[in-house]
Amino acid sequence: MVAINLWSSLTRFTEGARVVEVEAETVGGALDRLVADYPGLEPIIEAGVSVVVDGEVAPNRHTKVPEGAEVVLMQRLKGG
Amino acid sequence: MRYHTPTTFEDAAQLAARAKGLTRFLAGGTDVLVQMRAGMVQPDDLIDLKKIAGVSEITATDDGGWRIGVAVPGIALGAHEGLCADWPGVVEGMELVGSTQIQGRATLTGNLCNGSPAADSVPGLVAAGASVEITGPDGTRTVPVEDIPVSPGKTALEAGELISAILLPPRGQNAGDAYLRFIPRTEMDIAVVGSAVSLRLDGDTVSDARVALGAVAPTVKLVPEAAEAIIGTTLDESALEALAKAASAACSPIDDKRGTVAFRTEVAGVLTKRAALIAKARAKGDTA
Amino acid sequence: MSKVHVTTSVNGDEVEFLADPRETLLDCLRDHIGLTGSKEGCGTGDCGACSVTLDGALVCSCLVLGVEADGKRVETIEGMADGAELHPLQRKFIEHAALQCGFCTPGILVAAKKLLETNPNPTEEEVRYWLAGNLCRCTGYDKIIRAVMDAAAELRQEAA
Amino acid sequence: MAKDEFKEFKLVGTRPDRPDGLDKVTGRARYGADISAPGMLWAAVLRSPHAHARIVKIDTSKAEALSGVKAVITRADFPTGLTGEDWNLQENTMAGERALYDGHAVAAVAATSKLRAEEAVRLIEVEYEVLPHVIDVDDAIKPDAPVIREGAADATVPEGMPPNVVRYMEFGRGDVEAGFAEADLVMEKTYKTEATHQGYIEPHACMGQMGADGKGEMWVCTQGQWFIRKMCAAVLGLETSQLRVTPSEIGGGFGGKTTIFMEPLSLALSKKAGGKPVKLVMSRSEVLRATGPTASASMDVKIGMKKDGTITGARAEFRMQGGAFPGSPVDMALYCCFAPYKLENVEHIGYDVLANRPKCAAYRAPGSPMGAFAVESLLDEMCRELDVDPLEMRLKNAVREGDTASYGPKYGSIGLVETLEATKAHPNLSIPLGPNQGRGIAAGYWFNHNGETSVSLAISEDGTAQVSVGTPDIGGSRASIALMTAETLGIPYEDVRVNVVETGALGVNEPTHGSRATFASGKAAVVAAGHAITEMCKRAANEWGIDPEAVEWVDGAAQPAGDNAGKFPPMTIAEIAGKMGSTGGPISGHHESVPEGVGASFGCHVVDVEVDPETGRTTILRYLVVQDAGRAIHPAYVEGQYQGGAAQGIGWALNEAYIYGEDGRLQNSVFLDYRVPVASDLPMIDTVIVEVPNPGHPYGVRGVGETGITPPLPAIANAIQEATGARLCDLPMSPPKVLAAIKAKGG
Repeated sequence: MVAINLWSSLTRFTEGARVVEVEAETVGGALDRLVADYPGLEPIIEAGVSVVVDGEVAPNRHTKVPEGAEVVLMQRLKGG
Repeated sequence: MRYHTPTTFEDAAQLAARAKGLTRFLAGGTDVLVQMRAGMVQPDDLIDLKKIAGVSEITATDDGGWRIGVAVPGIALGAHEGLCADWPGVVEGMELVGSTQIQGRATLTGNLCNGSPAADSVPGLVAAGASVEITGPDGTRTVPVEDIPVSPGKTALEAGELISAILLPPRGQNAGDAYLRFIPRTEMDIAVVGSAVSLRLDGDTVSDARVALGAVAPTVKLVPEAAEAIIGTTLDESALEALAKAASAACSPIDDKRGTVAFRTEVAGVLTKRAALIAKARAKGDTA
Repeated sequence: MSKVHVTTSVNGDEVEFLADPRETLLDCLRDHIGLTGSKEGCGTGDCGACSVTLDGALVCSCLVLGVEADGKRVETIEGMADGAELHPLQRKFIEHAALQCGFCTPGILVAAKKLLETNPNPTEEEVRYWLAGNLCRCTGYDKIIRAVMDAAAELRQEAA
Repeated sequence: MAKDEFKEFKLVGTRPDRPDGLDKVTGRARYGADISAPGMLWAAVLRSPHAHARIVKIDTSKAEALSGVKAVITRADFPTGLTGEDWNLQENTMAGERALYDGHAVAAVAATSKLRAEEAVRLIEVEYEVLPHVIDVDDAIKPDAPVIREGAADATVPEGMPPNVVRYMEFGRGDVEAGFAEADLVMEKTYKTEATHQGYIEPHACMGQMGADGKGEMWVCTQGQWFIRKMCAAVLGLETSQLRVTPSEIGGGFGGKTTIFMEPLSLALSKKAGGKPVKLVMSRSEVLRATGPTASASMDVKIGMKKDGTITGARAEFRMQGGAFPGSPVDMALYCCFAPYKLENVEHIGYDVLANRPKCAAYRAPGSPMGAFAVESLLDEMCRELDVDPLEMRLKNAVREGDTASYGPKYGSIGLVETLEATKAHPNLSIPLGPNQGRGIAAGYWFNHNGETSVSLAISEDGTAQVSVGTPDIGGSRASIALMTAETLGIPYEDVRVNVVETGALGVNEPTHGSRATFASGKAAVVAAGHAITEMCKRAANEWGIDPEAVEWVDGAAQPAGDNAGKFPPMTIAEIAGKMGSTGGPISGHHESVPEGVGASFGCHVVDVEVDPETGRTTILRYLVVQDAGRAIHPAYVEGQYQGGAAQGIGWALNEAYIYGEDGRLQNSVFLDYRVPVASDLPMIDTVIVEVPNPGHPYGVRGVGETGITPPLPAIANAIQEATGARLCDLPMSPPKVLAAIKAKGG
């Protein structure tokens, strides 16, 4: 199981939970699971999010999520 | 657009008088070209004055004053020792117009004819008691500089008339002038407030003075009340306060992108005090 | 709208072109004679990227009409190096990393050259005020000022 | 400060001449507007004079009848049915039913000359029905504000929010109220910042060519040629691969050239004009009115602090408008605003709001300067109130490796403490100040970014190397990439040529943005060089008849790895390359990835100002930038980034702002009144490059381009308070505002 930290305005779609647990081994798997469990999140994840695994922005969907890793969902990061 | 290069002011006046559409005169071009580029002005006839003999010259007049050609750029004013010695306030006003590059082109006459209340060179000319020679289809006339601007962007020149020279009076002894402006940056801005003071000393006492303000009214403004506040004084603290008060009281500015009413009114007083002190120091022989 | 035949000298070469009287000298340099080193950053004389000298006077070529150049001498960035040998200012700009994007660089070099011809030993403040009409958005001016001061020192040494 | 293992480099850390220097000091370098082609037409654009208006009718017949006019287009010439950001881009490129801001494009013309195109634009007649408009973010968020667009809100916006709120977020951790209860001092204030423009000196320029067969070419000044390709294709309904985009040299971007504004117009005009190339160059006024400035912000911040300076709780609620489209960087502002501080209790709330202004674009650390202005200003006031040294307060609360960031994730290796210590040690801090002078300190943060990256490297027959990168060189990245490549290959810097290539030459690259060029393209070039080295070792091994594993690469040559491998003299890169045709063919290296290991960069600035108490004018006396670069590959260009960021921040703090009239029109669309700093406004800008190497990069690089614009806004506000006693909470701190603040406090 992986615990995913959401930004709290997303709790409207997760029955109030700020941290949700999903079964996943990769970033992509975790996102797919999230959408499956909480369909309200789909447009937000579709629009683009950054997934931070143990402090590092995951470069792609195949990035491994180790058991017990810290996973934080953030709005997509870019720059000037 | 037709481009003309007359060789006399009379021809230039005739061209302008005959032109049917929109006419503009070209000397330095630093305002006209910007307006053309922005699409604000699309002249049908553009009359370049730079082929007229003498327009790029600064000459001493018989009475001890100066005659400045309409195409003399700022950089040439600053390089003229005699003019700088007599009228440093007039020269520094012109030198504040734009960058080094603008100084290579921009002229006193153009700055005056643009009709902006914020024109940096105009308060100094007004404080100096300068006048302009105007050539029209019916001959020439001479008019004080303060009578040229009538409202923002408008001058007292009639159709077919153009300025053919700027005339500075003789400076005389124990006199000095100065111009200060306020801008948010150190360069490249339009004055938020401008203030020029010209004065003469009798010993340590101000015997004669003229004060002119820019950017605080629809036109550059001669402020006799401000001059009266310092005539007969030694520019002591209370005279300076009275000067600042009179300058501020003469302001009727607007709120705009460059400054507020309150700011312009306040700073007009501050700058006038500072300009008066510089003018006094110059009258006493300080060349800075 | 008839065009005007203009004969002028650009970087020492006699050049002829036909100009619409509304076209600026900058337009003519860039579009008629292919000298694109002078840049248009504003078109209003506020940025200095189009700086050239006209009969020796430093001007913004966006504020000069092409027809006004008739019979005059124009010097642009393209004429600054002596063949393959760079002007000391050009060399010092590279050495001091005084450019980032490089777009303002031609205008600044032309303006700085005129400064050093006018005043071979400028103070930092004099350099800053002379170049106040040349906007640079990348560098914060620090390395530009250093490069100009260093080139001035080198030129003084050469002259001594 | 460099760690020992980084001291042995031959090239990394040196300051050679940049490879494109000669072109750029001689006027030869070709920028956007310098490109022309045979048969080329010129374009001009008609723009809305209204902030908000329904377009009732457009009559282009007179323009079309003008001799020399080859094409006139309106929105009717664009495909329909786009959604999401694609629709936003299309709508911003050319107005549809309504003009949404002053300067919004309404029609465009291509003609045989620039003057003719401008004449034709003046002949287009548009009938507008002027609608109510809203400019200020606090007005735009009111429930009864004019509605910019129905249905623009995304799923994050709860029911019942005001109509112009299009994105909403809240996040944080701990119990912020409990944090405030623990504090000895709790302060809360509201701050505002006005929109500013990136102000690159080169206006947007492109030349587009598009045939009836759907094949197109574009030459354009851009930070990202693949973004241009993708966005133009989306807006015009093209097949992406049929459009080839070649970047010119770029005259500054700072984020503003990461997207499209008028580029699709040149392609659409070209297609309508029978495939002739069409050049479109913006005027400065068009740049300021119709390209992306940054957002304007209204921000509430509340912080609790103990007497010893410990922060016990922090809350930020930011409202930002990014123009008539979603996309203000309110999220980034919130992420960055408390990032330097270790916080147990923190809460963030953000609103993205629409207003009748141009669509904002990224601007150097998007959002971060605004958030820093609010938070670093309030912290400074609290330090004054509690008599705590502002630098010590920052050290006490500073985040370190392993700490959880205010916005969620854990920090890897970071250099904030080292940066603050280096600041403390700098001599500028002990220079005595005179009357009306003040010193201000502030910290700042930017994440830095990785992004899609594809790089190719090829060894030439003479043993030199060429590197093809997809990130345009805005400020010297060719030099830094050449240094790292040469260091890796063991060859002279001059033997590497770095080319910025067109979209046909590499896989997709994100733009030069997010301070990523030297990090991401540099890292990929190093990996690609490694692949080439592996191949060259193999070629040598084959020549020698030994196992490739037994060959190592030292100083630009293959050599046997130890005596057991055999005794052969080193084989240089030139020798291997000279024979490559007969030893297996071309030798190259390639790498593509979204690189891991981005290193965040913290900075701390110290500014000394003098304020004229009679006019409110602020003079910058001294300025110090201290920032962690990870490792400075070419220190001169790192310093340049620090100095440039500081100068832009100084402009934003003191004088730059979008000024709108009551009619919603932009009043200062020229450089005369959009007041970027000029040379005489600034002092020399002192820099200290702190080097806490980023373990995620082979040479320790962190991005350095963006952090530097973040601290100046609050640092200057803090200095002005020390100089005058007056606290400015509303940017810009222009003389009228400073004078009014001095008078209000009775000074």
